[in-house]
Amino acid sequence: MPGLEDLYREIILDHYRSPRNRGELPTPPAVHAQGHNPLCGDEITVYLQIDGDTITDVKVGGQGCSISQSSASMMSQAVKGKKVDDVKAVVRKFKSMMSIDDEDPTPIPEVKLGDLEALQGVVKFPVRIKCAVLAWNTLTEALAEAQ
Amino acid sequence: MPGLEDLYREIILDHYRSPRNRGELPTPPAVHAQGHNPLCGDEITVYLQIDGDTITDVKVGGQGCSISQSSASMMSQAVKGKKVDDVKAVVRKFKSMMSIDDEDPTPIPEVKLGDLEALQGVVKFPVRIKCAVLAWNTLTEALAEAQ
Amino acid sequence: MSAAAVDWARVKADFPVVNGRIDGQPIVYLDSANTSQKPHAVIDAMADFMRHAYAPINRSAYRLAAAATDAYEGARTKVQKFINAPKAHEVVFTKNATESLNLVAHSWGGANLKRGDAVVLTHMEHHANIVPWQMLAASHGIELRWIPLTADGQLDLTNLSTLLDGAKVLSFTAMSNVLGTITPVAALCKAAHDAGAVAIVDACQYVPHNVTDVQAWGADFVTFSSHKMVGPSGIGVMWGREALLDAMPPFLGGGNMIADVRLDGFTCAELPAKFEAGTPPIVEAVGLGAAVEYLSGLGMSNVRQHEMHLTDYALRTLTDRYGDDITIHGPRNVEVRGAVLSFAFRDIHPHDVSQVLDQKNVCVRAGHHCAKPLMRLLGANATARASFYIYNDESDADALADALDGASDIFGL
Amino acid sequence: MSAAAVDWARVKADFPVVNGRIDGQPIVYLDSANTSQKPHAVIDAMADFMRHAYAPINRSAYRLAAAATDAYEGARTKVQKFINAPKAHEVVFTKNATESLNLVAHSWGGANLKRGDAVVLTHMEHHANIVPWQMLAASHGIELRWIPLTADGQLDLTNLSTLLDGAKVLSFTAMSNVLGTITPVAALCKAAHDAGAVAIVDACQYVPHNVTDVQAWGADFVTFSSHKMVGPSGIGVMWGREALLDAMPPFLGGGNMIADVRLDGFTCAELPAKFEAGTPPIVEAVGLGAAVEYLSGLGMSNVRQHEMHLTDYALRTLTDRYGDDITIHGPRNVEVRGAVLSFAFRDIHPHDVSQVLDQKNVCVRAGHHCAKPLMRLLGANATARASFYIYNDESDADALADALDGASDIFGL
Ligand SMILES: Cc1ncc(COP(=O)(O)O)c(C=O)c1O
Ligand SMILES: Cc1ncc(COP(=O)(O)O)c(C=O)c1O
Repeated sequence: MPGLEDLYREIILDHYRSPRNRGELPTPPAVHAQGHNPLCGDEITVYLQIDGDTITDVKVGGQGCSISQSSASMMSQAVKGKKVDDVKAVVRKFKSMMSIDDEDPTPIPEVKLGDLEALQGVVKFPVRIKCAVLAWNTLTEALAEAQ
Repeated sequence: MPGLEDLYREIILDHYRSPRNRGELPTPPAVHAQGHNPLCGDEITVYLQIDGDTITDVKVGGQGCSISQSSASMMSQAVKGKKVDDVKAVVRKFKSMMSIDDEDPTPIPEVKLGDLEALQGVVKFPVRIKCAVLAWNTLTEALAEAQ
Repeated sequence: MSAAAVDWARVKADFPVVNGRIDGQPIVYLDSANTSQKPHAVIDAMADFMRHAYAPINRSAYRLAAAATDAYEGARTKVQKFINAPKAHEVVFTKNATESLNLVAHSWGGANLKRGDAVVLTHMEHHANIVPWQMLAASHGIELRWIPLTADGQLDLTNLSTLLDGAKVLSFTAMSNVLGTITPVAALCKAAHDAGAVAIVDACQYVPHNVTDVQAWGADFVTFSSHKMVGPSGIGVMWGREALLDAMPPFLGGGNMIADVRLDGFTCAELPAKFEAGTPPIVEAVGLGAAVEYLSGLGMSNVRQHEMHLTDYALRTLTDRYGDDITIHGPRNVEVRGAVLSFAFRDIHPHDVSQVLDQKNVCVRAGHHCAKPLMRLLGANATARASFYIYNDESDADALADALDGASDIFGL
Repeated sequence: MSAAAVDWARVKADFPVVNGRIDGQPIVYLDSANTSQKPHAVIDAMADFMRHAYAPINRSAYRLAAAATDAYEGARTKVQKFINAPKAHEVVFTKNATESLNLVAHSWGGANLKRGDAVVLTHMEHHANIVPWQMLAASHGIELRWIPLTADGQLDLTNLSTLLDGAKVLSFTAMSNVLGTITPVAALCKAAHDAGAVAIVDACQYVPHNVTDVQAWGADFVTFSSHKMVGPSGIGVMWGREALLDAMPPFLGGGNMIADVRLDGFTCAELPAKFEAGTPPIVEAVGLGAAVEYLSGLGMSNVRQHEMHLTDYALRTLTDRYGDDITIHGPRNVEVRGAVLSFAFRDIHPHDVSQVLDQKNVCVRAGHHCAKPLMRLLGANATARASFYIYNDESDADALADALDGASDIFGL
């Protein structure tokens, strides 16, 4: 079994202890979506303020384990101020790093994940993949909400 | 395994080939009850004409295997013209021969079973006990009907 | 690979019960339409799982539990591939085919049928595909219509379009457990859809014996049981099209099938959890997975060929030997029948026939086979039924024919 | 015989998984409230049955089938004796406790409850004893009332008579799967009856760990699962009083549960067949029978003593070592609690706690334990839960305490 240091990288623990973009946004004008991890009871709410084709603000609510919370925190940083299409590319790239296939036949976009790469170690702990991906699935639902 | 000759005694086959008291009785004045053996699909209907405390007539309908049919035929002979109380004693005695317990704490009555003793071999074939007892349970239900 | 390339003697050797003895005589197991025997591969898979890997699934996060979850979900994927279902999460594990059919009738039917709606069944259905609809008829006031049979025990489709006119459901068996009749499943599904009805296939007697392709059938729901396909008891399958399953209310309520529960109500989990309330048959899923692998290893078209050959051999052997003394129900053409032979022998009651056969350890079922409406049509309240499977061979058909002789001696007919 | 007379090391030796290793380290299995491990006696009983005696039950008449039927019905009698039920045919085999509770809610509740009728539950119920009633609330318009909890996680019975006033059902757990709380079952059954309500006991966490006497309880229905009592998955039990069961409509429709089926309707079989539609969990019943024999061999009062001792030891070990850094939910008094310890550890999320423990092969569940309403009361959306059973000993509690230390290192708290 891989060591826990693969999972609990310092940057992950940092986002867990000091989560970025916590809170809510008024809906409307913002959209939001809620996600559950039935396995461990984690709950995440993602709020998006979308203006034109840009996510101008993002907030994250809910509670959960270090992996789901830090992933949500990093996700919020990665999408804030980004174009919706670019965000969708990040989602695909992140999920492919988590070794989750999607049904899109086009190649996985070549985007930089930055800090998010710290979550790569999660792949060695398959049960935690769901934790890492929860915020991202909820983000995808919130984007669908906006359409 | 015991041989089939223990099961298929000549007298049983005789009752099977020439069943006694086949038919129906008009209800009312007669009472009747129907029994199923869910295992093999056997069906038996017992009609009783009871006058005062005596079973003055009995008829048997339905279809089934040699054991259920011959048992019904012998049963009809054993109860016709008998007092209801005496018939109840025969039922208890017959069921005890079939090694079926009842909840009555009084001792099993000492009554002669006559031809019915030919069915004793059925006990060695536990699956067939239900066949042998079907007519008797149906008789008991018909008696209950009459009360 | 063709059926001839399969070493059927080795297959038989894999099944301990059919190699067993009672009173020193070999067992001739001819009751597989009732329930099938299990190969060592299935028995060992279950025992090994309980010895080395047993753990809760879908609930705990430690490695032992994660591996058990993978084993359970792996079984689902194996079943999906085996029946060529589009998606694994369309495959729902139930306790048996009966629960599967009740689930469909109760959840889909309860939500979509209303007073006066018609459900079309056939005269050759098993009680499992009759009683749930009768319960719905009583609670929802739906009307039941019945496809009749031809003289040789096939579906009489002459008036199919009239029967389907305005119907909401066509639910029918892919193969009769009494007559052996294989029904034209794809054509019936198409007819149902043309009439705007949903097509439900009771494939309990089909999946164990044939290549199954739910997409080629064009079915909406397909149900079957593990225990008839060399898998364990205690687990069944309900496959349904995702869109239908998504729109259906749940069936049983409890753990695993929820996304959230509050004092004032609950929300449902995604597929397949939505329909799998409570702790599922974990060990049994592992066993079913092993069963599916075992059957896939033989090749289902080889299984079918083997059984066609055996059916033909048994039909010939029995009629050659007993002529008019034996009446075998169902179609003579093995292209449209499986290896199930229900028969009447002279005037001897089936229960007595089975007794005489049991004396020679020939195991057949005598009774109504959970198809009483069909039995009434056949004019019998019981038949004897011999059914063959992958571990049977011509010698079993011969043993059956030989043992039948004993019945004449006793009943002197 | 007392608990001291049982050789608990030998008991542990009977359970292969708890003697197994992952990555060379021993497995510390502390998730038995989720599902229990199986002893060789159960695994072998199932495998042997499939190897030598597998056959259909209740349907065929040959000896192999008759013996299988006896094995299946023998398991029923063993269960009857184990819970001191008056009659064997009051014991119904289901697929799990969840189906048992759905059966009672749907069949008894569906037939006897009408709009406005009240059903009383408690705040510590498992989803299996909540969702079926919520489904009935939606379909029948019944009202749900809830018995609240005291600060230490026991039932707060102060307003019981008000809650029961006019209620038709009291359905409650005999032991909480989160708090370990053992409820006063007999007193609650009496209170229910005094109020004219039916008493339903979810004994899923009780039967595996205590002497169960349904008659001493005075219960009307009692439900539990085999897989939590060293038996196989795929089978559960619903016991009910004969008069109630006789008067109830059936639940699932199909084979075995009918006396007759005609095109225009069906009639039900007698108990217990009436509630056992389709091919039942045959092999699983044999396994459950072996499980009941295994537990009876230990003596359930010895099991209870062993677990009280272990619970006390674990509570002391954890609080002595971690003081305020650990919050263990539920009553401190082991007279009213079973061997289930749900806890919060420092500020570390339970999922992370379980991850750290898993690193040392200590298997605990982290999550909502299928009791979300209770979790909301506890103010947590998850807890870690360690649960002990007959194959655990003090060293397992020590291993848990030791492994928890690792969490501090990582999260630096
Ligand atoms: C208290 C309680 N009730 C009911 C259940 C449901 O049991 P099962 O999942 O075996 O149906 C459980 C176990 O999960 C439980 O702990
Ligand atoms: C055609 C058919 N449908 C349904 C069933 C019901 O299957 P099970 O008893 O496994 O629920 C059977 C088997 O008994 C069957 O032969």
